[in-house]
Amino acid sequence: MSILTLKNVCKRFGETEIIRDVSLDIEKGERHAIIGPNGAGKSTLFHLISGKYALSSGDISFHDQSIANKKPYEIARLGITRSFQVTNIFPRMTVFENIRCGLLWNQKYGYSFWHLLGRQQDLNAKTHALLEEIGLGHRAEIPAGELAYAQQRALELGIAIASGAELIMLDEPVAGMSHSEAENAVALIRKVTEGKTLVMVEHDMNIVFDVADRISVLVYGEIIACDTPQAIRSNARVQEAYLGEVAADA
Amino acid sequence: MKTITILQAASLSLALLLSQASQGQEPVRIAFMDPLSGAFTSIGSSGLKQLQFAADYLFNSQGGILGGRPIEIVPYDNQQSPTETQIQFRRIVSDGIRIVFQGNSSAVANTLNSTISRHNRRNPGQEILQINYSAVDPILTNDQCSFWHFRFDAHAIMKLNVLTDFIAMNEDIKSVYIIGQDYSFGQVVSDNTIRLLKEKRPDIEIVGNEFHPIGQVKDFTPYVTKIVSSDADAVITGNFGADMVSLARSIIDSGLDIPIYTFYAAYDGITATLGADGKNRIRLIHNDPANPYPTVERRDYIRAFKNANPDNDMTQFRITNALQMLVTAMEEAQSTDPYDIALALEDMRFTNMSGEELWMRGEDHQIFQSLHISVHTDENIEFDADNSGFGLFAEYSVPMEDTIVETSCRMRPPRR
Amino acid sequence: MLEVFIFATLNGLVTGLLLFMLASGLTLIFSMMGVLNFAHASFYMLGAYFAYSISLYLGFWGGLIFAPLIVGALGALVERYLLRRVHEHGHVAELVFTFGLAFLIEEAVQFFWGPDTKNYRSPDILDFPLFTLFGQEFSAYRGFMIGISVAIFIGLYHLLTRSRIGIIIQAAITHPHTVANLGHNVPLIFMGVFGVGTALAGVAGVIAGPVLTTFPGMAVVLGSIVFVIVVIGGLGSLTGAFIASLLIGLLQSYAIASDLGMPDLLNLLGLEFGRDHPLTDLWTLSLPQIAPIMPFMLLVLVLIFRPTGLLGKREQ
Amino acid sequence: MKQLLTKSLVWIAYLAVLLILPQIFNSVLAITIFNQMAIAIVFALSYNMLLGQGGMLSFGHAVYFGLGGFMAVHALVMIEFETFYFSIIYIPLIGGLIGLLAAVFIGSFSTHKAGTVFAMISLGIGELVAASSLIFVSFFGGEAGVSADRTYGPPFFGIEFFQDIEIYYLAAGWVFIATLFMYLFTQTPAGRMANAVRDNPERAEFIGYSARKVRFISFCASGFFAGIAGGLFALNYEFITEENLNAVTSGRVLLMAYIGGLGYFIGPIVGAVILTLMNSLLSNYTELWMLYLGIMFVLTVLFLPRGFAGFIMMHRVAWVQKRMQSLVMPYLLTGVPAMITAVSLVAIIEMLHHRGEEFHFLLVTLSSTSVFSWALVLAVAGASIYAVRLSLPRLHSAWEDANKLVDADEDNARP
Repeated sequence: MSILTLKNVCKRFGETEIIRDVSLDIEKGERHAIIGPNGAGKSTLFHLISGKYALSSGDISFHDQSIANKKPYEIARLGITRSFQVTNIFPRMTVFENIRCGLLWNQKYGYSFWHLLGRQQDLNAKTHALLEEIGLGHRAEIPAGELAYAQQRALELGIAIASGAELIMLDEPVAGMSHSEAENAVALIRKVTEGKTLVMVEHDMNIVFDVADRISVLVYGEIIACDTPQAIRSNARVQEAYLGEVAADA
Repeated sequence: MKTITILQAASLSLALLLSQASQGQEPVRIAFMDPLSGAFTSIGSSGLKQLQFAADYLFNSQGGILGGRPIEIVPYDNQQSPTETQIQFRRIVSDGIRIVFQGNSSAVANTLNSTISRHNRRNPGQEILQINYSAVDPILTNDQCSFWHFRFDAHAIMKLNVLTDFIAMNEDIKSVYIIGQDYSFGQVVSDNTIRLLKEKRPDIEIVGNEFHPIGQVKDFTPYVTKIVSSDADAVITGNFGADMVSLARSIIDSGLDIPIYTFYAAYDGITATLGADGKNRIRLIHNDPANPYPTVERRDYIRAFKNANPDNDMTQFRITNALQMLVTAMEEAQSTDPYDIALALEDMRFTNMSGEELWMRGEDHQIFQSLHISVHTDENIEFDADNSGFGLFAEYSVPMEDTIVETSCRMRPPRR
Repeated sequence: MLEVFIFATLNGLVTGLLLFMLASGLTLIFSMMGVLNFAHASFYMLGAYFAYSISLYLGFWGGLIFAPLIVGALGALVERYLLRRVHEHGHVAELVFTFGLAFLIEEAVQFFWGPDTKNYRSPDILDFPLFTLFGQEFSAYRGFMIGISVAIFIGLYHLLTRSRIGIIIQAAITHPHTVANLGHNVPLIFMGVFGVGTALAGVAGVIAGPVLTTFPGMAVVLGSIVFVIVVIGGLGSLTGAFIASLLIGLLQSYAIASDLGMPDLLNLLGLEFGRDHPLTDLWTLSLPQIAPIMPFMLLVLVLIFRPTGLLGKREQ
Repeated sequence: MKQLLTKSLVWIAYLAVLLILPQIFNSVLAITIFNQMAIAIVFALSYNMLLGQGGMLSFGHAVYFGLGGFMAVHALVMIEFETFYFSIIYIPLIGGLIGLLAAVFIGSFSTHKAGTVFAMISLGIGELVAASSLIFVSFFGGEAGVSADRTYGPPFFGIEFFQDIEIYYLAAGWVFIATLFMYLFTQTPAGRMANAVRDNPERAEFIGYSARKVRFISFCASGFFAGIAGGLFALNYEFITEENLNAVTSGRVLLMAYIGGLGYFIGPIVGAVILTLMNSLLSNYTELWMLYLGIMFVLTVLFLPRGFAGFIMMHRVAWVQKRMQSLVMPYLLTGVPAMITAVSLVAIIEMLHHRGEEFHFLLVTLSSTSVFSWALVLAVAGASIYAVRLSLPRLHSAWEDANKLVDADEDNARP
């Protein structure tokens, strides 16, 4: 059964139509990758799902409940979490605090100003566990802004999964990483998204074909194909529309 | 003077740090509390210079008072703020000073008045005496009067009484326009002008009664437009400072040629700024002779002050009056205790340098002396203001007896 | 009544245009660097004071020429050596810095020129009534003020639309980031714009000084109002600033001219309240009384209902 | 556990200082200054909740202080006329509630955005309230304000609060409680999310928090504590005027928080103490103290963007690495001449100010007319500046060394 459904989603900025009538089903538990040339509208699609942008038309439903034009925090509370193309953390707070903030809502703390965080053994234990999981345990007390790039990406992933969401959306999680860093990142992603649903935008084809169960190809705001990696590889339209281009680059 | 300021300050704060208020010293110490920094500095420091000069010229150089004790003036800067006044007052207390000179802003005077009566009630034996040389809010010697407060300036209603008489005499004036700052003094001026004019010249029409926010008006022309279109024959305003200057300026610029009756349109830069434009248009009501000054003694005194402070004028002679009467009271009581001084000051009759008699009414501690209306001009000006060549020439004077008004004061002198 | 209306309009025009001279500079600076310059009105004050000191030797016209240049130079230096330092600490730091600068300039003015009002006069050549209406004079100097302001507005408009630098600035206003990538020396442009902006404030000071009296408080009186205008007009919109300036100028002028107040309103509603009513102050409120706070009411309303301002596109 | 112990020790020390101070300095003036400090500390801390913790720059914070104060004074009056009758020790609470009320109302529409929009709204509101306070005389008492007498309430364990010292201990108690609670607030989810929203509102929304609600909560809390400060003011001075809710007061609290150091909890306390001392002591040495204050403020913004507290915190790394001692000497070598430079510059300003008049400055008598004075001052200034230039590089390198290594293993940097 599908966890996230996009029906004829359109997004216009003034005249220009960025997303044209996109319909897509994300199956529960699958790892779904969205690929496509720059400016195809991949990030826009993410922004639409996570509620940063409002839909121009169409509908998005999560667990068969429409989340179209809901506020980002409402959507996040429903169990959709995301990372960003450019690192997006809380730079002046410590790594530990970053993760703990990620945990707060789904640990039912809400806007409480009567709980003392220091006293929440359980919460802090969870935080430390998660820190270890993303390999930042020894950096807990450093201001997040001072971390190395790869570590910041890891931290962001950590914040994203901290919310315990079922649907995790990662926007180019390994962009700008060295090969080895990227490998670790992928390993990490596999580990932390175990038993969850993953939607990722990525340029590195090896990673995409390695990680994804299904791939959607987005070109000029339209999904021209959505299938298993093998099928996508052999898909003629994708070939000329996209992979060809990549091959040319390489 | 500055030398004293800074030495004092240094020693005082030293005293503070050693937490030992310096008490029981030889000199008779008098606190002067007024704005000595910020926008109103010039008025405050000019007052300080006059008090300092009076003390040195009249007493210290003559061997002091009470058998050789010098008078020492200790300045306190209240930035013309009621809050800061509270702080400075406590500083005065902790310095063991018992007499405070204060003049500027009725708001400050009222705060000080209530603070002092509170303090004196709670600390018997350490009372403080308030010498108010300039704050003209009537309530200080009426509903809010206090045994510990003495006023050496005529209050607003007394002045308005004379001013309205003067206007009433002028047959050409058929209508007046009242404009003032939107606060207590402005209100007092407006209310009483209307009341008094109704009594004295019912035929005079009040064509305008305008309040504008204090110190917030960029441009008075819009107000002047209303004045013009109301065909007023005269304008009355209680404005002071920049609001006074801007208002007068706008009236003059609009080509409107009618008399402007004011309280504070002279000295401290205002006379210079008005210059020739204001000539024979602007009139002041004040409680002390202007040019021509009556006595030789008085003239010499002003000259001596001018020599000592070329950049300042003897703007508030009442400061000198106050100090002289204070000292007389001390000598009479042979004491510097506020209680004895207060008793001695009550109903004191004192002839000052200008050869006129001053009366401190015991009932409400309000001074009475001749009141004058002077014009801003450069003719027959022996002593000008702001070294501008322009100054005040007295046109109309009222003897002390005719300035007396009733008071609602019910004073309860403290038991001793 | 008619004459009151006409003169109210003229006065509103004078104030409005004067405000625009400040607002235009402030808007330029904000559009370019995203800095709301709290000290802008202080530069206006400096303009008046420099002009006063110069006029003592070279007369009014000397002041009109040199004072703005000095102020502009000062502004440029402030941008180059101080503001740029703070820039890296973010906008809050910048705002706070200009706030402190305003504070400092006021104190400095009192230090150098003293706290008294200065006798800064308009030139004798313009010391005649331009025209007399219903027995009320409209001084030539005020006409001159209108003239200068309009001239500056037109000049600025041409500079921005015609000249090359103008085009760059325009671009910077709409796309602040791209301009740098186009290989323009952005720091220099910043310095220039800040200089010009403050110089404009200087001009305003020079021509306003004689009418609005030159005293240390003159910056405070105008400062926040100019802020309000820029925000109401829409951050980064010159036209918006222009409209807002005139709007506020006229609004205040009409409010003062009118004698309307709560009593009239109550009479209209047929209500009656005694002087001793606890809310008596409210019932006796009059339009002239609240004229000076109108801009702030407007500000709050605009910000609540249209945070981008009248013509603004960008939000902070 | 150990951490908790050290923390509670800090608090006990804080309380001890509050209680012992008036025993050491017991002159009337000293007590007055301490009372000012007490009020300033609470006020500045509440401001830091906005700007430091929540990233909301407000130019109208005095509104909540003032309204709280006015209501507190009116409450005192009601006690005097026995409209209702309770010990005045609860007065600050009334101020706080009023501050909270105002904050709830204003916050409901002003916390949509942070940044310039918020700053401008706060400015507008501030001006509005200040102006209205002069118009609505019956409540605000015009420019003379309203006053009351605190001694009519029922005595509290026999204390009738005749003397300021009694008020000081009352204030000290409130300061301690307020400080404690404001600190604890930073340790709660709401407090932490305030930091998160300050750093990155967008991200905060994607982890399930409405940035606006988070701001709103901090805003209300801050209003509440500002009101408490206002209540303390009312108790101490037994009166309050329009100037306590106008832009000047708002500006002053901004100065305190900023000079002390935003973002650090202790910062505003430092700032409050410094500014109160400057205000009440410096103003007696010279009429120019406001000028010096302005200069100091601008310099702080330029060179210590994180304030005094931030300057101290800068040494965390060096401290952790036990390299402080290597900094002492260079600091002295640069600091002392720098001080001398500052002093001589002050002397020059004063000389210009006292046109011609003689005045005592520290140990010497100066006058702008005497060549000797100028020669002396300029010589001292020149020499000291030269000394600073000479010693600066050494300080710089020493600083580098002290903070090196840190990249090698950040783990040391953990306090």
